[in-house]
Amino acid sequence: MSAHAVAVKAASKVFNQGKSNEVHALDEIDLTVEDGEFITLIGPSGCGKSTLLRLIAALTEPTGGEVEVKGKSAEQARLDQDYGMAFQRAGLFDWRTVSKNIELPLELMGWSRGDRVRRAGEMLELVKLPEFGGHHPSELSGGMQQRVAIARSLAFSPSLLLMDEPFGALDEMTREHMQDELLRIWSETHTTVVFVTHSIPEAAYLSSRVVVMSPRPGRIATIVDVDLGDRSDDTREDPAFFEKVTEVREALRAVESA
Amino acid sequence: MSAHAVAVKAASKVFNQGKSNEVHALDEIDLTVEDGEFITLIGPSGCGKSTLLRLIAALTEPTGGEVEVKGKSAEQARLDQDYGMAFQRAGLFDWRTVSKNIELPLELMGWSRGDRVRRAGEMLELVKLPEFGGHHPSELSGGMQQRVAIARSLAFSPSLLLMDEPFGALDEMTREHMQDELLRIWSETHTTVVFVTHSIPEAAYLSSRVVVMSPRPGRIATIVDVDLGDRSDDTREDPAFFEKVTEVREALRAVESA
Amino acid sequence: GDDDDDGAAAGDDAADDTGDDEPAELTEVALQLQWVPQSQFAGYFAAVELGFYEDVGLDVTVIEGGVDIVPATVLDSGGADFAISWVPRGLVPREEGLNITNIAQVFQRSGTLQVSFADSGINSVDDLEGKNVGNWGFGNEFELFAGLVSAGLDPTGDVTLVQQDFNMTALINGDIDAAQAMIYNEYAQLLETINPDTGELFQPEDLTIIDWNDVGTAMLNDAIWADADRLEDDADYRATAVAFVEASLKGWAHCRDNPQECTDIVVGVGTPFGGPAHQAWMMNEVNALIWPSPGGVGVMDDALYAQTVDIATSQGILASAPDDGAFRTDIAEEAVANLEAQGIDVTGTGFTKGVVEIAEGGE
Amino acid sequence: MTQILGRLRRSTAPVIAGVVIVVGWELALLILNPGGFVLPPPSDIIGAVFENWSEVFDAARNTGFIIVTGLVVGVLVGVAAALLVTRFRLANEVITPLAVSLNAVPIIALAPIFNAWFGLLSPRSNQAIVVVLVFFPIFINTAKGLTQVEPSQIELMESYAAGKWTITREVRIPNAMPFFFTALKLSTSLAVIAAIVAEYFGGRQDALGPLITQSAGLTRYADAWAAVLAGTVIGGMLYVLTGALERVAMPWHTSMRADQQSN
Amino acid sequence: MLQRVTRQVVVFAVFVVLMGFAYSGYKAFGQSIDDKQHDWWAVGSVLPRTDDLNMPPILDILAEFNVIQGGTDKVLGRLLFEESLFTLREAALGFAVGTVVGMGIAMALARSKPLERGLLPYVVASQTIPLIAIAPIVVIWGRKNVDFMPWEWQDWMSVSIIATFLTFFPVAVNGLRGLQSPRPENLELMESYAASWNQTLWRLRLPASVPYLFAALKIAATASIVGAIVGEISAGVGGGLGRRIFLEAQRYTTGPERLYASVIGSAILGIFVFLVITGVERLVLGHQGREAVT
Ligand SMILES: Nc1ncnc2c1ncn2[C@@H]1O[C@H](COP(=O)(O)OP(=O)(O)OP(=O)(O)O)[C@@H](O)[C@H]1O
Ligand SMILES: Nc1ncnc2c1ncn2[C@@H]1O[C@H](COP(=O)(O)OP(=O)(O)OP(=O)(O)O)[C@@H](O)[C@H]1O
Ligand SMILES: [Mg+2]
Ligand SMILES: [Mg+2]
Repeated sequence: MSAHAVAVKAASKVFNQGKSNEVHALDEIDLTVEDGEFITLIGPSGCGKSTLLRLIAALTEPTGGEVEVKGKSAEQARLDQDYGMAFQRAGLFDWRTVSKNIELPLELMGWSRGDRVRRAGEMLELVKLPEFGGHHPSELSGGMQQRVAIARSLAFSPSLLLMDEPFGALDEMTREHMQDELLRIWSETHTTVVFVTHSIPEAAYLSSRVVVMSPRPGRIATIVDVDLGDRSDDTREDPAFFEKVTEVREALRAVESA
Repeated sequence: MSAHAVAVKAASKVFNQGKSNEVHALDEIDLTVEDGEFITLIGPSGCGKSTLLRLIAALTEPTGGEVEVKGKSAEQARLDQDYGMAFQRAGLFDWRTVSKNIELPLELMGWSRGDRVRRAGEMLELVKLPEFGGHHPSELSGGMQQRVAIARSLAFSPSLLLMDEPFGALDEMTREHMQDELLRIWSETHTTVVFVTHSIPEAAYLSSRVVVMSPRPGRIATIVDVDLGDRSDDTREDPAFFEKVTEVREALRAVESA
Repeated sequence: GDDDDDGAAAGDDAADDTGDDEPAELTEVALQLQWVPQSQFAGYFAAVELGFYEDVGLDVTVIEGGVDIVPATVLDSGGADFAISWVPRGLVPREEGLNITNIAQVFQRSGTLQVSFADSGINSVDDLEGKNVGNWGFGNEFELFAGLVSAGLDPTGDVTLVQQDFNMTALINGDIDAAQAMIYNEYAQLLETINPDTGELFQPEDLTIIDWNDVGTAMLNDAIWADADRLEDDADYRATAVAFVEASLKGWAHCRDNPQECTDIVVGVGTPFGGPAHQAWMMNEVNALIWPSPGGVGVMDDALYAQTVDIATSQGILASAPDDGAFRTDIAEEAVANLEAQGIDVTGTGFTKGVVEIAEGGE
Repeated sequence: MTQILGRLRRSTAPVIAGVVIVVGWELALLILNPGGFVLPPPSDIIGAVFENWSEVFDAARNTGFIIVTGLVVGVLVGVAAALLVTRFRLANEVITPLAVSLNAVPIIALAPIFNAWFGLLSPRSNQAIVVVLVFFPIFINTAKGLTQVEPSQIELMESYAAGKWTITREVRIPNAMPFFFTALKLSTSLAVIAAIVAEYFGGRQDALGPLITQSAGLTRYADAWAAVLAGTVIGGMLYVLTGALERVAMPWHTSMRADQQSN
Repeated sequence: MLQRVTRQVVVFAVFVVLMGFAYSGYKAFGQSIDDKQHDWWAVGSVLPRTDDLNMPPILDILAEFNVIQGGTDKVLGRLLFEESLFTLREAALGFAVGTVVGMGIAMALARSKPLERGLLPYVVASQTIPLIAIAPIVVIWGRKNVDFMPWEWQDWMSVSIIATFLTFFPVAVNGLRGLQSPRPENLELMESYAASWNQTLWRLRLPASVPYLFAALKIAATASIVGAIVGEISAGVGGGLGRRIFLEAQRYTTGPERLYASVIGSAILGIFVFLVITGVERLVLGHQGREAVT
C-alpha cells in the first residue's frame, strides 16, 4: 500500500498495435510522484508526454505495466474524480458563463446549487477574477481564460492536478505571470501537480523535479531535481535558475542527438 | 540619400480612423535598420509589432510619417520585390509540393522553369530538406514546414527579410535548432533581417539590436544592443547571454507596468 | 382519420327515422373528389348545401383532390367512403387489385377535346400526324391514343406526345399544335383569353376541335365509386350508398334546372377558379354531359361502357376486360326509383344546352 | 492492396445497412400488410424495373440529360458569379447576403413560369429549374471558399507584388476547392429533385417525372418507384463521380483525409 | 449592428428594384425586336419570351395584388396573406418535427460510428426521392392509420410530414457535424470527470452543436416552406400557397399576373422564415458571444 500520489510501473503504450501504422509511444515507464510534488514532463514533440499524462488520467489504457493513482488503479481514481485536468487550450465552454464553467465538474458530481455557486465564487477569488463570474469566456483574454480553466480544474479540490501545456498558447509575459499564479495556488492548496511543457525555463521555474523524456519509443531519459526555494521575480534572473535551465537543456540536447 | 536598409520616419498608424473602433496602433515610430543588421521587435501582444512590419512591407500604409526601404518608398520596394517575408504559420500552399512552394515567388518574377527548379533544389539543400521536394506540405512536420517557408522567402535572394514570429508555433528544441539555421543562413547570405518575436531568449540570441515596444499607442520604448559575437550552442549557456535576457526582460517589465 | 367503418351502422336508422321528432343521428360520409371544387362537382355541393344529404340521413364531407391523389387509392385504403373518378382511372386500379366498383355513372358523355388553332390545318385526327400533341397523362390520354389508332396512327411514333402544362399557354405560344382540353374548363379558358393578334377574345371560329364523342373513342368520365368488399359484407354501407347516390343525383337534377343557383353554390364554397362566369360556363357544359340520360341518370349505359372497355383493352391500358364486378347498376337503379317516387325528372329528356356569355378571364 | 481491403471494410457497414433496410422494408410490408399498395415492397420495385426496362431506361436517359446539362450550366454560372463577386468588395458585401436570402425562395414555384418563358417542349424550361437550384449552393460555397483565405497568404502574395488575378489563381481558387466540392455533392441530389419536379409541370413525356406521376396516377406504384429508383441511381452515380473528381482535383486534400480516417 | 441591418435591407430593396428594371428592360428589348420582326434566335429560346402572356408587365403584377378576386370579396394580396398563414402552419409543424427527427438521427449516428458509416449514405440518398413519390403514401396513411393520436388527423398535417422529409436532412447532417464538433480535449475533460455519455451529450455535445444547428435551421426553415408548397400541390388540401400557385398555373392563360404575384408571395414567405431564424440565431449566439458557422 503506497502513499504515492502517482505510481507508474513499467507502463508501455503502443498505438495501433499490429497494424502498419503502429506507434510505440511509451516504453516501460517507471515514475512515482510524491504527495505535494510539482513534477514537469519535458521532451521533444511526440515523445509521449501527453500520452503519459493521459495514462495517469486513465483517459487511455496502458498496453503494458500499470498505473496507480493514490494507491488505487488509475481508472478507479478517474471514476472517483480524484484529479483535475487542464489543457493547452483553456477549453472553456463558450455557452456557459465563467461561473457556470467552474461549476461544471461540481454539477456532474451532484453538488447542490448553493454549494456550487459558493465554490465558484471562492475559485474566482483564488484566480483573481472575482468580478467576471457572469461573463462569457469570449469576453476574456487568453490569459484570463486559462486562469478560469485552472479554477475549473481546482474547483472540487482534487489533490492531484494534471496539466498539459496549459500556458502554451500565451505570450511570454502573460505566461510568466500565470506561472507565478500557479505556484501561489499550488502552495496554498497543497495539490500535487504533474505538468507537461515545452519550455525549458518554465520547467525549471515551476517544478521540484523535471522529467526529461526521449522519443521513439518514449522513455524517461533523466530526472533533474530542482530546488530554487520560494520563487519570485528575482528567481528568473538568478544564476542558480540559469544553471537549472542549462542542466535541463543539456539533458534535452543529449536526448535529441541520441 | 540614405543607404539604410529600412528607414521609418515618424510613422504612425491609426486603424478605423474617426470611427468608434479607432485603434492607435503606432505612434511616431522612428527606426533605421542598417544593411546586414539583424533586428528584433519585441513587446506585449497588440503593441503593433506586426503592424510595423507590415508598414515596412508596404502591405499597409502609414497614416502619418513615411517608410523608406533601400532608399526608395516602401511601396516601390514591394513592387520591386526587394524583400522576402515569412509568417508565424508557415503559410505554405497545401496544393503545391514543397518544391513548387519554393518556386512560387520565382514563377511570379518570371524565372524560367529550369532556373526555378535549380534554385528550389539549392534552397532545399540550404534548409537541409533535399529529399522532400516532391512532398506535399501536409506530409511534413511543423518544423520542416517552417524551414520550407524560410527557403521560400530566401529563394529570390532578397537583401531584406521580414519575419513575423516565424518560430512561434514550434517546440523549444526545434525552435532553437531553427534559430541556429537562420543565423547560419543570415551570415551566409548577408541579408538584413527584421524579426518579430514574443520570446525574450530568442530576441537576445538572434539579434544585433532588440527593439522593445510599448502598447497603446505603439511606441519604441528601448533599444537593447546585443553583441554576443558568433553564436553557438554555448552562447545559450553563457552568462553574457543571460545578462542580455535579463536586460530585455527588465525593459519589457517596465513597459508592461507603465 | 376521417373514415369510420362502424359509423355506417347508423345508416339504416337514419334512413328510417327521418320522420321522428328526435333529430336523427346522421351517418358520416367522406367523398373524395378527383379534383378541386368546381362546377364539375356541382351536384354534390348542391346536395350538401341544399340539405339533400341530410334529408337521407347523411353528413357528407367533401374532400378535394390533388395532383397526386388517386381517388381509387384513397377509397380502397379507407380514406373515403365514396370517390368520384373517371371510368378508366377506376378500372386500371381495379385490375391492379383494388377492389372498388362503379355504383353510379353520372356523366354519360366524355368532355375531352383536342383543340387546335384553325390556321394550323388540323381538322381531323389524321391531321395530327407529325404534330406536337399535348396531353395530361393521368389516364386522360387514352381517348387520344385510341383516336390516333382508329385513324391508323401510332401514338408513340407518328406524333410527338408532350406532357402538357395545366393551362393553354403552350398552345397559344405554339409549343404544341393540338392541346388536350376539357370542354367545360380549358376550352372555355381559351375563349376567355385575349387574342394578341386581334385584341379581342379568341372566338370559336379561331379554333378547331376534335371531339372524341364524334370520333367514337370517347371514354366514360365521372362516376361514383364505392368499396366493393364493404358493399358485399356490410348491409349498412350498401344502404348508405343508395342514400348517397340518391341525394347526389337529386343534386344534379337540381343543377340541371337551376344552373345559376348551383354556380353560385360552387363559387360560394370557394372554388379556386373564382370567376363566376367561368363556373357558369362549366355548369352549363357539365349539364350537357349528364343530360339527357335516357336510361335514368347514374345508370350505366352498356354501349358506352363496352366502348370504354374496348378502347382500354385494345390500347393495352387494361390487360383484359374487367370482370362483372367492375360496375353495378342496382344501387343507381334503386336511387333513381326513389327519386322518381319523389316526382323528380331522372332522364332529362327535354334538356337543351343553354347559352352562357363568355367573359374575359371568366370573371 | 491493403488500401483496397481497407476501402472494402469501410464499405461493409453501408452494405449491411442497405441489406437490413431492404429486408426490413420487405418484411414489414409482409407482416404488417398495410394494404393500399402505395408503398410497394422492394421485390416488386426491382421486378418493375426489369419489366419496364426500356421505358425506365429511356426516361432515365432523358431526365439524366436534363440533370447533367442543368448541373453543368448551374455549376459554371455559380462559379463564374462567385469569381466575379470576390473581385469586387462591394459586390461581395452585397451579393452574398442577397444570394443567401434569395436561396430562401421556393424555386419550384418558378417551374410554370419557366415553361412559359422557354417553351413547354424546350428542355430549357426544365434545365432552367435545375440551373437555378444548383446555382445557389455552388455560388455561396465557392464565394465562401474564395474569400475565407488566410490573410497571411494574401499578404504573402502581395509581398511578391502579385496582382489580384494572380492571387485569385494561385491562392483563392485552390483554397475554394474543398468548399466547391462540398457544394457540388449537395448539388447532385438537388439537380435530381429539381429535374423531376420540373417535369411534373410539363415537358417531354418519356421522362422520369411523368413516369412517376403517371404510374402513381394509375396506382401502378411499383412502376412509379422503379422510376424513383432510377432517379436515385442517377443521383448516386453523380455523387460517386463527384467524389472521384474531387480526388483527382485535390490530391493534397484527400491525402490529408486518408490520415484522419485511419485515426 | 443596426447600421449593418439597415444597410442590408436597403441593398436588398435596391436589388429588387434593379431586378424589376432588368425584367422590364429585357421585356421592352425583346418586344421591340419582335415588333421589328428581327430574328434574334436567342430571344424566346435561351432567353425568355417577352410578350405579355409570358412576361406580364411588372406594374400589372403589382396591381394584381390589389385586385378583388372573382368569387371572393378579397384582394389577391389579402388572399395570399391568408394562404401564407395556412402554409406557414404546415411548414412550422414540419419544421418542428423535422428538427426533432433530424436531431434524433444525428444523436444516434453520433453515438455509434458503425451506425454513422452504415446509415449516413442512405440519409443522403433519401433526399433524391422526389416528394411527389411520397406524397400519396403520407396522405393516405395519415388519414387511415393515424387514429391513435389524441387529436384528429388533418390533411394539412400530411403536408407537414412531407415538409418534414425535406427538413430533417439538413438538421441531421449539420447536427451530426455539430455533435462531433467539440475538440478532443473537451471530450477528454468530460471523460476525466467520469461523465456518462448522456451527461456529455447534454453538457457538451448539444450546446456545442448549437451554431451548426442554426446553420441547419436556416436551410430547414426554407426547405419546410418548399416542402409545404410541393406537398400542397401533391396532396390536395383546401388551401395554402402551393395550391394557390398550382391553381394559378392552371389558369395562367387568362391571368399570368396572378401566378407571378403568387410566386412573389412565396418568395416573401421563404425570406421571412429565413430572417426569423437568422434573427433568433443572432440573439442566442450573440448573447453567448459565439460565432455563427456557415
Ligand atoms: N490516438 C493515437 N493514435 C495513434 N498514435 C497516437 C495517438 N496519440 C498519440 N499518438 C502518437 O504517440 C506519440 C506520442 O504522442 P504524444 O501526443 O503523447 O506526444 P507529446 O509528447 O505530447 O507531443 P507534443 O509535444 O507534440 O504534444 C506520437 O508519435 C503520436 O503520433
Ligand atoms: N486591420 C486592422 N484593423 C483594426 N485594428 C487593427 C488591425 N490590425 C491590427 N489592429 C490593431 O492594432 C494593434 C496592433 O496590432 P498588431 O497586430 O500590430 O500587434 P502585435 O504587436 O503584432 O500583436 P501580437 O503580438 O498579438 O501579434 C492591435 O490593437 C490590433 O487590434
Ligand atoms: Mg502533447
Ligand atoms: Mg503580430
